Amino acid sequence: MLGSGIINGLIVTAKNFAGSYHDPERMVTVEYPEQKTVLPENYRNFPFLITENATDPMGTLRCVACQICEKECPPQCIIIEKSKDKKPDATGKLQLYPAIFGIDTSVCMSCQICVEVCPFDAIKMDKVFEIATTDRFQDLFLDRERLAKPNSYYHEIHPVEAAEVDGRLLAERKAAEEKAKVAAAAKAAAAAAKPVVTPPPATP
Amino acid sequence: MSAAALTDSFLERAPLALRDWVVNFLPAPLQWLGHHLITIIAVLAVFGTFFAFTTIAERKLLARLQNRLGPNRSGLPWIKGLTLFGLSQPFADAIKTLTKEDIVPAAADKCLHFLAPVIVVAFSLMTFAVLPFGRHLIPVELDAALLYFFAAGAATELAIFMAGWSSRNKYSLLAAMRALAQLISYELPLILSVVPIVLVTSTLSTQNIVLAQGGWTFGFLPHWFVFTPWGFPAFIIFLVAALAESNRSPFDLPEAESELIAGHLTEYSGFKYALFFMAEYFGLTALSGLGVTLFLGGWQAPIAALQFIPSYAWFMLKLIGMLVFFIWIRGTLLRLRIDQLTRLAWQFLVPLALLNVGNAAFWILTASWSGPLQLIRWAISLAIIVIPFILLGRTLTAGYAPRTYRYAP
Amino acid sequence: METLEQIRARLLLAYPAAQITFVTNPGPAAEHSLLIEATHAVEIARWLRDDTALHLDYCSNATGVDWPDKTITDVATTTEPDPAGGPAKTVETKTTRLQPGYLEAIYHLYSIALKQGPVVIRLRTANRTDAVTLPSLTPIWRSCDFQEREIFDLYGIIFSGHPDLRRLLMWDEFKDHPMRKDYVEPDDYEWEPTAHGAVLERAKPHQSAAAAPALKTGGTP
Amino acid sequence: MNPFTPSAPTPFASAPGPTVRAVHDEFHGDLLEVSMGPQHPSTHGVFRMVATLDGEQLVKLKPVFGYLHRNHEKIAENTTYLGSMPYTDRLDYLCSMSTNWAYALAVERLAGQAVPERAQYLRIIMAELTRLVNHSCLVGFLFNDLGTSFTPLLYAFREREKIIDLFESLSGSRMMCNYQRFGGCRVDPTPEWLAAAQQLVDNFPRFLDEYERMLTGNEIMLARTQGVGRLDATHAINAGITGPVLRASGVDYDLRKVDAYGFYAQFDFRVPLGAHGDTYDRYMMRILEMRESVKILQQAFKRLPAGPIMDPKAKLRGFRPKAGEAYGRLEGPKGELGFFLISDGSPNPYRYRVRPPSLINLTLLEEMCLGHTIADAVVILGSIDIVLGEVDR
Repeated sequence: MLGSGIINGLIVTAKNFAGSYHDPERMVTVEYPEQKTVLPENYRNFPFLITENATDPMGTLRCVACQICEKECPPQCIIIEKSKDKKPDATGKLQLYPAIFGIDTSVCMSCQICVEVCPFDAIKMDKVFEIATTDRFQDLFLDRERLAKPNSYYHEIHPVEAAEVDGRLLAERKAAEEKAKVAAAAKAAAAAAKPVVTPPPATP
Repeated sequence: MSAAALTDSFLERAPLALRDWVVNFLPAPLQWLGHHLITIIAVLAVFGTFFAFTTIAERKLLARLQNRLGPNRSGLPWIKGLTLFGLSQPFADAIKTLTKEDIVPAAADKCLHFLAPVIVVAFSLMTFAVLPFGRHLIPVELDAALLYFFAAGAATELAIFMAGWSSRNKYSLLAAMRALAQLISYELPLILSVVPIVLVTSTLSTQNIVLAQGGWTFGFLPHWFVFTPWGFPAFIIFLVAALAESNRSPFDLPEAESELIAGHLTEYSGFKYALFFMAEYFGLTALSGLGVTLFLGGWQAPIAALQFIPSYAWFMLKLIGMLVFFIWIRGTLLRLRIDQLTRLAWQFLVPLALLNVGNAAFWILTASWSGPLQLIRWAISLAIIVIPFILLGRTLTAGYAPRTYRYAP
Repeated sequence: METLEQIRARLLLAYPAAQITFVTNPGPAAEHSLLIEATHAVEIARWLRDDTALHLDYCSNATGVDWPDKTITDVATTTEPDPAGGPAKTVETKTTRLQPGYLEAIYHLYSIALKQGPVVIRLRTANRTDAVTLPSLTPIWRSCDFQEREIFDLYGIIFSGHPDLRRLLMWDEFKDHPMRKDYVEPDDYEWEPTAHGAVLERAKPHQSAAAAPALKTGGTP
Repeated sequence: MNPFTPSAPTPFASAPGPTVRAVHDEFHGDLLEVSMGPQHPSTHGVFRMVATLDGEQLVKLKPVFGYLHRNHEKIAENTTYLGSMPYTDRLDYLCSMSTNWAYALAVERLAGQAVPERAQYLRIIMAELTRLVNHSCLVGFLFNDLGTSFTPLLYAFREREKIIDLFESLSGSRMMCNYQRFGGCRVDPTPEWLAAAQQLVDNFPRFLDEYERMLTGNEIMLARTQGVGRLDATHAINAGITGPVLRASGVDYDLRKVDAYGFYAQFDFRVPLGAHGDTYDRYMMRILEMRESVKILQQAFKRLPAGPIMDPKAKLRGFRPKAGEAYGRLEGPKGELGFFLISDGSPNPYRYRVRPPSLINLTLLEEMCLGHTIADAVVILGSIDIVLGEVDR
């Protein structure tokens, strides 16, 4: 009969009206500044650079300025300039470091490709999203100093992923050390055969 | 409590007493003026506030229907953290619209463009003059109150057309044409739905119509016209026509947001826009008030035992009920198309309303039937309206039905 | 479904005058295609659509490709006997020739009725400058309507017989065809510093004196 | 059986809609040309229709495109294969998962790359969840065009929000998922994620039932949509219209069945078909397809195998497919979404082409709208389901 469909509709909306007071399945609103949802582990926003040591962020950047991310970045928002000199990295190996590392976050589209292509696990995705500012040039172009965040922070925001990355790095380092040890032993053997005093390499 | 005591109870007379007390301060030759001015100010103040809270109620109710929270942020200025459930939202809105720039299109007819919102508010407010808000509260007691109400109500159509025409905007023009077609089409069922009441009560005075609905059977069945076999269909027709007359969903064609941007309001901004908005709500409130007066017993209490509550409170409660129903409808239904809209009026509502007039005539003729005849009277009266409703409904929805679907083999 | 060679053979039977070349696709997808000469393209397309065995009633995709002029260096090695009587010397003679460029329209045809496909056909223009007209297949498959307009817009192929050949995505006053490989981007659109700044450098000559203060205050002109 | 005729009709011969009076004399008055868009509440973005009206009736309607054009194809030709993946998210921003898959599919065809079984299942799960997102949104927006005060749209958004939260916890982003990779998927879902998704899918039919109760039988809805915007099968096929719009016209053509890409051949689901090809059929196709998607998802969760999610041979850096070309297509929520790629052996595609279903489905918009009123034009446009990110690219 004419009107039954309309009455059905009215019943549904009335149900939803009542449901909005007691049913969390229906009332899904989160009142943002006061309440916040828990960001999932995989949440990504803008990239940041990992430093090994919080006290000396610029000295212990994992980034070695290989510029792969700069090349792969789809919107071309990363700018890297290699350093002229080399600094030892966490394992003591001499590496280049980025003299300039900038990310234009107003261009960045949070695609995470820089993270995926980085062979050194030096760049990771941040979770900070309340970054609205009034100055697009000064505040959204992040330089090296503002991008660098310690590894502990990475553990804080992506615990599972960070643990996996650290495990892998540790294993790699161990393997490298062992290799170095073997090499050193061979060298030592060679040195024992022909004793020459060599100054130890400067390791900090 | 006796009826006389009720009539003169303090609460019932309080508004009048207050008015007389104020008027007495004036010199005697000016007292008649003060009397009327105070009435006007009271109606404006009460219904202005009522309008403000209708807007917030509509937004909150719609939000809840849609599983949202609705506006709940605005509090008081300079007090942080006090949000008052967002109840001060209408005042914030008012300040916003008042401080907005008033933009008039360069090609617009400036005079008409300015006049339209003024006229629409003026005429929609004029309709309040004849509504009996309480036992003693009626701004003007007119003998031909109903005629006056419809005459004043119909003038708003002109204003809407003026708005659409003067804006020099194609959307506005389309909306103006739609508004004219719609409002004129629905004047007819609106007035025809009221005719049975005039027939039965043989009066055009709203106060007398309310008085005719007084009394209860067994003390709890009120003698409201909506509970009669001719009154209920008339009430439904009245509701549909009232929705259409006040441009509310599902008949919001002149403003059809998804088709015509904002219809006749496209080129209005700031205060003028607010005036249209206000007029729309005033119109809706007035029509709801008329519906309450004509069908829902006006200021009469639903149960005899509840008569101690003052009559104007009952009126307002019923009015709020009507408005909530309108909001509920708005939150559920979708919009008709213009041809379907006029078809609904001319092929469905008008014939039904005409039949209903005959139904009321039958009711009057058989007023003397009692006992078992009373049941027969009800049955015949119901048949007069239900059978045409089903038949007309079928022709109206002919060809439209939910379908079943096949699947690829 | 028939193989592309079979289709080609049947087409050649139906249209002996037409030139239909088999274009192999070296990639793993091995979607080979038929290069159809422009003069017979409409009849062949209609035949493909109406043939009962193929019934390619659905043109899924129509797209343009730009193949610019290519200089191909042929290296010919010849052995010259040493006049001095020594071992024969191999001499490389390099000849460069210019392979003229062309524009190409590629159509991917499927059959919805018989649920088969794809058959890929290609049409090529004579060059990239003045002889860029191809017959429109819109009268055969209406789905080419917007796609051919897009090819006209972005590549500059003129489809004769198209009912409404206007630019689709770029505005009507736009001059160039942006998808061509030799298209030079305008350098006056980006005025803001970017990470690389190169665009800004190119934009500098375009910046008028009036716009400069806006840039200083950080506003976007 | 397809209602095709052996010889397809010549296009432009006659419009599928009712015949239209286009007389312009003193008795009939002037025609009114209204430019609907680019800023208009119901053109679903910056789309423009130049409509010529005779009263309320449409006598001409010309779509105008390009307001959101950014030459996505040119950008992709200057970017690596991988670098285009996040850009495909932005094509059809409601269904980034299936757009990702379409691109990955085309590149995998181009490079001849294999995809592990678990990744195939995950892709199907994501694609079907996307279909739920897209169809529920579409239906909500359609009702908005029909003039509801946002109620059905917000119910649809409520459900969509739950799915999008799942996407966020899996891929890190709500809409720009960037989830698929050539040769697999990027992240492996945890068991908790799968349980949450399973629960969501279990609850989804309840929402559909409520939705249908609210509006499918509504008299106004029936009157507004039945018989409006008819599209017959022959015209639809000839105009390359795909997806639910084509199936609403009664043509059995679902690439999930026809091409059986991914692992769809192993799933048991049905393809609903309309009979009238009007707006109501197009609406019901979406509802019925959502019910079928729920079925597919239930099967996928039950059978999801363990294993790697990336092909071990897949290369992230320095990906250079051999020279050649490939056309990969799949049944996106809006229709056939195809990617045509030509490789010349370099890291960037030589030619990158998107076959946008949204754009091509608009081919017959004018014919569908003619003779109807302006209110219907809005509804017909809504029922076609376009996303301007994809139309204009």
